Amino acid sequence: MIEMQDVWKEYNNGVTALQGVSVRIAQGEFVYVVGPSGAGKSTFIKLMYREERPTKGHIFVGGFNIERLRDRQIPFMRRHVGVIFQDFKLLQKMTVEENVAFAMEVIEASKRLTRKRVKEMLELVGLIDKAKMFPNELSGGEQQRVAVARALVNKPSVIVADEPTGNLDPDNSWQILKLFERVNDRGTTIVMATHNRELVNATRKRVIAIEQGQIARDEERGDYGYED
Amino acid sequence: MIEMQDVWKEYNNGVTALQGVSVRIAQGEFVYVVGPSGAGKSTFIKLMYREERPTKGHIFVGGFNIERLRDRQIPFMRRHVGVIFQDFKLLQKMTVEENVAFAMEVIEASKRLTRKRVKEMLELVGLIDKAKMFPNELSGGEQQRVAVARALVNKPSVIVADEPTGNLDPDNSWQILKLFERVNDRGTTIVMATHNRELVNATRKRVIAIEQGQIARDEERGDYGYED
Amino acid sequence: MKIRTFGRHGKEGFKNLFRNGWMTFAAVSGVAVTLLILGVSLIISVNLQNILSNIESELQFNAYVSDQVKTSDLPVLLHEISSLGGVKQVTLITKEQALSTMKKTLGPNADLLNGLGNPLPNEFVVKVDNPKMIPQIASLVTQISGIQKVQYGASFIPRMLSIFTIVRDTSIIFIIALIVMGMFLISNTIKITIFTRRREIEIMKLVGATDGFIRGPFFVEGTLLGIIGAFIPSVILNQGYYFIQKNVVLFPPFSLMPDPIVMNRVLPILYAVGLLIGAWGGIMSMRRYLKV
Amino acid sequence: MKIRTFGRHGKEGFKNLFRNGWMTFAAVSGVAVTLLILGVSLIISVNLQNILSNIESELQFNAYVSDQVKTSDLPVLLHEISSLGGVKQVTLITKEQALSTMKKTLGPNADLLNGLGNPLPNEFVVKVDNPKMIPQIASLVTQISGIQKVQYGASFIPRMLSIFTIVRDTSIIFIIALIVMGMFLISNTIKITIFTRRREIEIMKLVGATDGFIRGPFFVEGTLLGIIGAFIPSVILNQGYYFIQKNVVLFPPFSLMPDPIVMNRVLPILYAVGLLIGAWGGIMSMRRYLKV
Ligand SMILES: Nc1ncnc2c1ncn2[C@@H]1O[C@H](COP(=O)(O)OP(=O)(O)OP(=O)(O)O)[C@@H](O)[C@H]1O
Ligand SMILES: Nc1ncnc2c1ncn2[C@@H]1O[C@H](COP(=O)(O)OP(=O)(O)OP(=O)(O)O)[C@@H](O)[C@H]1O
Ligand SMILES: [Mg+2]
Ligand SMILES: [Mg+2]
Repeated sequence: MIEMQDVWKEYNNGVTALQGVSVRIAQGEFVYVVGPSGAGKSTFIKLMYREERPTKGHIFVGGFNIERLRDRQIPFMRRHVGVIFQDFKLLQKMTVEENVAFAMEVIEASKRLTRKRVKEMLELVGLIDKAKMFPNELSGGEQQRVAVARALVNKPSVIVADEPTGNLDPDNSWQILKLFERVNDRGTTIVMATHNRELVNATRKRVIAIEQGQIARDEERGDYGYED
Repeated sequence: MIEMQDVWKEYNNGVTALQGVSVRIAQGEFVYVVGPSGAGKSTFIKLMYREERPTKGHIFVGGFNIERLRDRQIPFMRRHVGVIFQDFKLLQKMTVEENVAFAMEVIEASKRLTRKRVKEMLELVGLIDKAKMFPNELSGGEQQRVAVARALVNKPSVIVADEPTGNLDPDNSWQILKLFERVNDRGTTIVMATHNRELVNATRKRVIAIEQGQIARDEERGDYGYED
Repeated sequence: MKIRTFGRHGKEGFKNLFRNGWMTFAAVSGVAVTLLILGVSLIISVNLQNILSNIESELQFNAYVSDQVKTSDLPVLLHEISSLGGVKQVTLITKEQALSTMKKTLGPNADLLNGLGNPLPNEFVVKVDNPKMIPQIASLVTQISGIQKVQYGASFIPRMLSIFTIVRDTSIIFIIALIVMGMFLISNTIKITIFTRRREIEIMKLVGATDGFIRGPFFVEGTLLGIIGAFIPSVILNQGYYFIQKNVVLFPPFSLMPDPIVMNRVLPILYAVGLLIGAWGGIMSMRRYLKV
Repeated sequence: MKIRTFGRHGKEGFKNLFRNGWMTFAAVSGVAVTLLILGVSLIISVNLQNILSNIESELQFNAYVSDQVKTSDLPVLLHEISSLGGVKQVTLITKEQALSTMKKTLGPNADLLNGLGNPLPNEFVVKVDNPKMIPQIASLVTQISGIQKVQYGASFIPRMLSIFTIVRDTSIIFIIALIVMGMFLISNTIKITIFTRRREIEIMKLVGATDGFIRGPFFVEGTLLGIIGAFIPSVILNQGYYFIQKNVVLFPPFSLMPDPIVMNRVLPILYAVGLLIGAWGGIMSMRRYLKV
């Protein structure tokens, strides 16, 4: 489902964020990506929906060969990947419900279905009473949950989440994780970068540890590691 | 040192974020502020450096009566309070070192002292080799550490931190906390909103729990609570 | 694209106009002021062209009749002049008419003429097809017996004509340059406006929107912005010109063209510039932010 | 404020100019184009004023001498006319001079005049102090014996004068309106530019910067922006006008004013508008974002 073959990423300023990463994630897997700050987790994730392009190597996501993709095809590839960005990336001019609905308008879903799904998702992340508010009227954790709702609303076949619980209290974090597990049970692939040791250790899934741009560890049913 | 007397905060959109909060934090204390997402922690903190103004009640920080403050005095009050914002608030047009130096240029510190302190701080947060980069070239955790460096560089008498470890791995989180403890030992007051149960439970300091805009718990040497 | 998506773009574009608040205001007023300047210049230019061709067609010379010619012979002379090649129109001004015109001009000072009799001769005013022909035709008229003297601006006429040509060409170049600069100013404003929304565009792209989908509402917004930005100056110009044209009394050849004719020429240009750059320019300048 | 802070503001302002990249470019070019339009209009207006006053001072009438007057008496007549009140200058054009001028005008067609003798009379060209006095003075000249006839544009002159007054007043109103609109356009551009940096300003404020400290670099940046934005059109105008003035051959009263005189009037206005709005306007429009 997701495959990287000897992927390198050097940013314009000369920083090499990834050095020869090869990995294969099957459809329906649940993968934690862990590692210290600046290790290259976000870069690893950004390559999957082509926010960044690799300097070298091959990437396949779903049926798409990411580097060969024509510009016109990029949006269609992205519709298969629900992304929760580390910095949320909410549209400031749109209300919470408009933000979530946007992902469905893009695929030209019917109005009725959109309304129904948006309502469902906002209920799931516990923000139905803030539906009419704008992002800058929300707390950090609330914004993060809007981002989660937007990523899931389309039922994408892959969910890619960059620290989706960074701004959430343990309770809410657990709920989001439960949500992911439910979605994962239905066959959705989930790749989640996280610093949350509690979650990782409590759920025991596949763990990919990235350190200095390389895969340092890749364990089925792994733990967070880095214990002192 | 910091005192709130029956403070209420209602935002323009009608959301009441704080309802009658009274609290007193002595000089040199280290206080954790915990609570679920959207409880009012950030609002509580924003009131301390007057990013938001209370709808009702009185707030004193250092010698300053926050609501009575004249516009011209606000900057001088803020120089006593080092703030780590939940969304970092780095200046995108400035490099890492310029961002940190900015807080010292503002108080017209000498160039030599500025250079020295900036270097020290960047070493402490482990970013000395990224000094010349711009914020958008940094990972989430790196940006957060720049924000920490900027807040501390002036040796303010109060440090107010809104989830300063939200984007950091446990290792880096511990280092930031150690830094805070060292600064606290020198007499600096520290108020830190956090979701990090590990840190709170391991260090046992005063814990203020906010729930639905009210102080639900205020314990010396408390724990994070909310265990299931 | 599905029909309902068109509807959505329209609605979103309209909404954005309001949600961008004063930014919309700044852009619209920038466009409006630019088009106002352009419009005023166009109106002046159109009228200038008109006045110049009025003057050209008014160019004429006078032929004075010697006092020996009898009044009854004047029509014969008139016919003789009229039949020369290149003559458009010949008008007789009798010495009595000339005197009364002079008296009118002198107004309160007309008394000065009393007791002088009538020193003025009979006179023909000769209009020609092509003002450049005046010298030739005038010299032919001089040869007609009974004509005492012809009178025209001498070297003045050809010079005047060369000035007119320069003024006309300059004003056309000036207007074209102004249209280009106006377009530049408007597209500049739009470019900066789009720049403030680059993050918005990038996010949409990352969430899976196609370029066309993102452009839709921007296109609607730009169109509305262009229409409003052209509507404001067109109202001001229309009303203002109507007022001026009614109230400023001039006389030929310096007459202002009638309101509808001028507006029919000027307003389409304003709307074209406003719309084109509002909608199309907006779409163009967002291209770079779509490369995500 | 400490001295080194001034230095810092200067350096930061300069740096920002570059770090804002194409945004600076957009703002500068917007200011430059606006000032270019303003400058061209100013130049036209200044020259128009000049031409109008040239024409006014050139206004004159002709007095034709009857053929009975002997050539030796012409100086007496000239003196008589000169001594009338309000007469500025009297020039004699002998019938021979008049004929040769006419021949020159006709050029290749001059043959037409051959064999006609010289039908033209001797003639005085009379210039007056105030063109409005022409009718009165002309009627006085008519009464001098030996003067056969005076000739002037009849009702044309006062009408012409009223047109001049209208054109002059309109062009002054137009220029003032244009300056105001130019200021609006520039301040609009600056306002939008500042808007894109509102977050930057707010963050600075939250980190403890005083309003003055934040304004410092913006002031420097705005000043530089204003200077560059005025410098570009001033170079274009200076070179362009110099070129046109050298190459377009006109003749009085339609002469272009010399380069330095025009530029001395026009360039200060451009720099004043550019600088004032660049620096001061920037500072003003950031006020709202300082309220944090
Ligand atoms: N746009 C960019 N341009 C240049 N360098 C970048 C860019 N983004 C990231 N980097 C660099 O690449 C390295 C890896 O960054 P990345 O964001 O992948 O780290 P991360 O593992 O997500 O860290 P964190 O846990 O702090 O979010 C870092 O050293 C960072 O400085
Ligand atoms: N600028 C604002 N305008 C309107 N409402 C706001 C604004 N900021 C916060 N709120 C509302 O006030 C409440 C408290 O927000 P606050 O940011 O203080 O929460 P928090 O405890 O910091 O949450 P988190 O842990 O998610 O950051 C929330 O319900 C939020 O929706
Ligand atoms: Mg990251
Ligand atoms: Mg918060």
